[in-house]
Amino acid sequence: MEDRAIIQLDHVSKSFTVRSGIFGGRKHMQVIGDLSLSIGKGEVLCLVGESGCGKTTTGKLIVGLIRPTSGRILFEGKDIWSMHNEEFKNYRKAVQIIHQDPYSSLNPVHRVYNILSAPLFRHGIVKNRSEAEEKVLELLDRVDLTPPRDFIYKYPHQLSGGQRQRVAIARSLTLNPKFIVADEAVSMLDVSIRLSIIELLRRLKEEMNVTFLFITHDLAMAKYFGWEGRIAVMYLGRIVEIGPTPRVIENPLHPYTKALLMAIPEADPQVTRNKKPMQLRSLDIPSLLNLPPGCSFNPRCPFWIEGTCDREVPDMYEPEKNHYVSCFLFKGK
Amino acid sequence: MVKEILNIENLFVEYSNIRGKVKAVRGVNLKLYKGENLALIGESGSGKTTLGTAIIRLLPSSGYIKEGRIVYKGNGNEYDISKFNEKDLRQFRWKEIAMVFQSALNSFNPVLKVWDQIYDTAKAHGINNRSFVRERAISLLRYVQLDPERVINSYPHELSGGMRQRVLIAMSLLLEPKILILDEPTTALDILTQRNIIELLRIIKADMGLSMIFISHDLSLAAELADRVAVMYAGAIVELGSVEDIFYRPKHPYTLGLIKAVPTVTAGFRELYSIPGSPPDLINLSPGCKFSPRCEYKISACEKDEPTLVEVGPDHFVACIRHKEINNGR
Amino acid sequence: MKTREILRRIFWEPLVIISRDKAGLIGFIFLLFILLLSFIGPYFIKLDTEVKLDRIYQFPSREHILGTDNQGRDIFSQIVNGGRDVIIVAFLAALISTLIAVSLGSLSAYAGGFTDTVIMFITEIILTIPQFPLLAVLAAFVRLTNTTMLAFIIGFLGWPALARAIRSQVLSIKERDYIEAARVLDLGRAHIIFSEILPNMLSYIVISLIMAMTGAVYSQVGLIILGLVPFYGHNWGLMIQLAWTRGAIFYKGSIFYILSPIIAIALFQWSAVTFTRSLEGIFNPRLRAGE
Amino acid sequence: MIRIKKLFSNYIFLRIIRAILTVFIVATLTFFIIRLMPGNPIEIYIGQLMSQYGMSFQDAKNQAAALFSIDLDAPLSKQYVIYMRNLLRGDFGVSFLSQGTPVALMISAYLPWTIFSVGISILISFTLGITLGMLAAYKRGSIFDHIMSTIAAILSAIPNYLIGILLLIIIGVQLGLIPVSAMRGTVSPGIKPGFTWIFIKDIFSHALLPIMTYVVSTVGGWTLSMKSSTLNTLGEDYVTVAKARGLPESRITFAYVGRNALLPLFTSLTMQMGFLMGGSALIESIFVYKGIGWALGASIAQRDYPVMQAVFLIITIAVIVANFIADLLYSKLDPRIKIGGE
Repeated sequence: MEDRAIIQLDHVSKSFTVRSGIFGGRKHMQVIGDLSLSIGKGEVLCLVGESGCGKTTTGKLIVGLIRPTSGRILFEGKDIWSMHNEEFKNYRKAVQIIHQDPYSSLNPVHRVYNILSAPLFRHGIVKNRSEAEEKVLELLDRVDLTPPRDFIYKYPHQLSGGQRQRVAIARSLTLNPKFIVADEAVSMLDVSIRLSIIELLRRLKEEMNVTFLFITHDLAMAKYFGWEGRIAVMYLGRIVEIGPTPRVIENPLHPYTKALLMAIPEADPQVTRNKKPMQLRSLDIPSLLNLPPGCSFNPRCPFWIEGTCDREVPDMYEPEKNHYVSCFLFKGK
Repeated sequence: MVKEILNIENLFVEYSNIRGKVKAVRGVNLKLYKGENLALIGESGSGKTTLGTAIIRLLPSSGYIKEGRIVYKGNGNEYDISKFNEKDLRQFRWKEIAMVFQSALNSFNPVLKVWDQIYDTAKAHGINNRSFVRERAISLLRYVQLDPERVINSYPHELSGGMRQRVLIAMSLLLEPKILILDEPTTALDILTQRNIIELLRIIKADMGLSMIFISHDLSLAAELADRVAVMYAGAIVELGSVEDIFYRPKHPYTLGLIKAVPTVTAGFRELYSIPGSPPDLINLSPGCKFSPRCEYKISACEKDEPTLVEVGPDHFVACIRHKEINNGR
Repeated sequence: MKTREILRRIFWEPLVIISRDKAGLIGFIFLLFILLLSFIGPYFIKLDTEVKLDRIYQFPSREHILGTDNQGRDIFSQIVNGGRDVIIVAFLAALISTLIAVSLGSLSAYAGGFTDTVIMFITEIILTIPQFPLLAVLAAFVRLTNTTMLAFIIGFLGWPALARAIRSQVLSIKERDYIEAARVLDLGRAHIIFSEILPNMLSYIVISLIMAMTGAVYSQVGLIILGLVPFYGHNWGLMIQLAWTRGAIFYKGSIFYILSPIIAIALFQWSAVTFTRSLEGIFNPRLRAGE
Repeated sequence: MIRIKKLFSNYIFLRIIRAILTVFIVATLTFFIIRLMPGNPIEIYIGQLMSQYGMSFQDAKNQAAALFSIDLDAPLSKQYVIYMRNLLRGDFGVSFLSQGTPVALMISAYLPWTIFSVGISILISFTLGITLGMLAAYKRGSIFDHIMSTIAAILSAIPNYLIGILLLIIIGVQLGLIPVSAMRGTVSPGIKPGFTWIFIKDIFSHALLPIMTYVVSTVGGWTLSMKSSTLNTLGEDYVTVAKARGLPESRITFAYVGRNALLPLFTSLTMQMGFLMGGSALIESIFVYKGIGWALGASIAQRDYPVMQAVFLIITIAVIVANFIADLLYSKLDPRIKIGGE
């Protein structure tokens, strides 16, 4: 598994400095704390967590948009921030991102053709306009914007949300990527559109053998998209549980994962009305500027062990095969 | 016999913009019964929010009620809300029907403390006794599980999103309205906070027996809280029935499609199906069933006349000429 | 065919868009009129310098459209010939301010950190110093002898407010997802700046340039009226200054003499500001594509 | 340590520090302009004394040093220290032309009038502008809105000194409504300052034209900004919610729409103060209203460098102080700005 990994995070931390004016004090906001993770070739990993838990930051770290404060990010075994130019170029081409908001992910001043052909020209994939046009039509066809000639010279504002998201997906495919980070790629779309985009991503994964990091706050969507892969649950900048999707859903280990699964409202009246939500000790999420010591879930956790959970950060334990959890309840199991 | 408290009759709402008239709500007939939870489900542009805001006559300035009546039955009388003048409306709003809006974050005036906004509300309805209002506010805030002394003296920006939503819900109960309209009450919140709000709304329903209308794009909210569900598409109700009817015996292809497009967590893995195409343009509507371009059950008759709601079971209505062919997807 | 297409896109489309906003169209027409009058007019109407003591302060007539001044010279010829220098100085000054503002503002936003802090601190300080007195004091030291010099001084002091605005614009565009996408696609810094960020700011920059021009007209004419710019020649500002210092203002019959340059300047300022309302549309593909 | 940290995150404290720093930098800049620029005033003055009065270089230099209160023989760093120390004491040197009059005395005679006229104008113009702007926003699309917006756009485009001249010509000369020449200066001779009707009437009649000019030239800008700000605020959710809560229209208009719409205008208010104080050089010169702006114009025209330098500095400081006050007011109106640290 390790040596077939395409992306590895090795004790990665990221903090941002919050400053108030020239004379104001500086505060450190730790968004990611000591994150280690390995994603295998062709795998689907779903990163699940609530807003502000650091999942988007993790995505940005992996595609190299921001640098970690400490730790290393490895692409095919090499640290991306100590790569030489040529290697870094290859990494850039191989790792792409699909954003959440289809309204801000496409530059409003460019037509679809320009949006999709710019990377093709830049990386020498096409030489002239007719080649580019052909390739762009092919890409549009691949993301089901058919007939492609109806779309190639449109501006983003002339497209619907779902269509824009398809263009964004086509753009991420221009350089034949090996790895795609889909950051809440469907959460802003309508229910009926959402699933068709998910199906498109699933098809692309099969056809092009792309590895996916699927970032979402929606456990149900993660389960559907990543049934054959793994789920990682994130809370306040740390992964608290990671394992094969069916296991995490059917046998959640971490109290936070359990709380989420018991809380999630579902589109089935009988199921959802019979849920017995976990009684948390507190409703408030701690601020990233002022994280609690020990396990960051301890102030809310009903199973909290005084003197342990609020002192030390738990390690990753493996109570079942390939299913890891960071919680003292599983120490030694 | 359950008593109806609100009766929307043949309501048409339009917006005028540069391109033309947006037909946002088209011929809606809907009753709300005393003590029930009704969910309005639909995607963006389905007219659900327009319908909700039309009930308290708070449409944006470009919108207007073109036709129809909104009859409110309370205090032993009947009133047509669509005929109210500004003064009637002002006294009617919040006292009889309160509304919790989608964006709790922006629902409060940023420069006034929570207390001032609560007292403003009471004063607007003729309650001037400060200590009485304060006591009531404090008990309501406690009821929604907030620390009343701290919250009441806070500015809105000092509260988290979930807290603000709870303050707004507490404030909506201030004048003991008969109807509470909630527009996407949980959409912007985290899952654990969502659950908390849902539980709270359940308690409110049990304690106060008021009628609630939930407006949401999220089927799961309807599954959680609704007694009856109205599914809207392109400005019209396409299916209306009890929550069991809608979720387990849907008779409209759109309802069926929606249910089959939403993944669940608890039940094992199941394949989902997506609805092809996208919603119609509400300015240039074609005749016939508005869903027909996306419908797999479409026959040529679907494109001729728009189907009206017909009763297919006890209190279960559907607007589809092929409802007999549509079988439970589960 | 191809050239026709290009011509259509460069000239016809913008005109169609301008004509959509009524006020913007009026502004455009007046602005065009003033520019034509000031830059082409002088070839047809020569400046009347001949003193005609028998024709002092005449009211408008067929011979003198705007009447005559205190020495019997034709006012209309003075108006026609008095705009060019004012407009050129304003344009130069605005160009300089805008260039500085765009470079410093984008640099500040793009570099961030310490560079940003320093640039913004300097900007804030220059912004607090009242501009006109500073200009006046500087004008007293530096003996302004020609128009270019004046344009440079006005331009070098006029950038801070715009720089701050440009910075916040760049900051907001820089955070957009399409910029991230361009970085991940390795499209290169030049592409990001010139093809992704700049086109989105173009309308703002051009509008700012025009607003900076009106600002420069303000400072320039103000300095001339105070008598701080002793350069020779003839322009609208000088007309006002002469009318003022020679006491023409206090003579009832001089109304057309004093009013003409004031209206010329006011009209230029107003039509420029109003014209900017249409500009937004020209650069916005949403409006361009006719939605 | 904690107390210091708290102090440093205190909004007011930070603003004071910044204001002082700005004054310091401007003063330094002024010093170097006067002392170091090629053709700087001291050199020019020495040259003038030598050529016009036939003084020896040393005599001329001594006189220049006395006028500017700078010891010209000391090293530059020391000159700078002395200059700054004198500034702190309020010693700006002595006027060139009215020999022997301390500049500080002149300033104290001129400055109050400018603060008076500009202050009153801003008050009137701001109040009038926000009222008209809100009305236009509430009646958007109406004839009133169209007329108001057009007039506002025209007024705000015309340079204020041209408006001043126009008022002078139309009201003073053409219509002869106001005896312009009698209204020069800031107060009629022989009238005793005090809280008397005669005095107040007199100073207002002298300040009438400048105030009218400031108001007419700025009211359009306020109207337009307030209109667009109000339109934005009217679209905010909390206004809709306030309506849903059944609040009376008047309460919504003032406490919900008005107050929030006003907030973004405060940044423009600080800019406006600087602009008007700066522009007073022109307006006061036109009406011969003897305030600090007039003094600046006159000292520049006569190349009275010590006065010029001091007046410039004082105008800048006045603007900085005004900005500071506006900021304080703003932080009072907007609770999202933290006062007093945590």
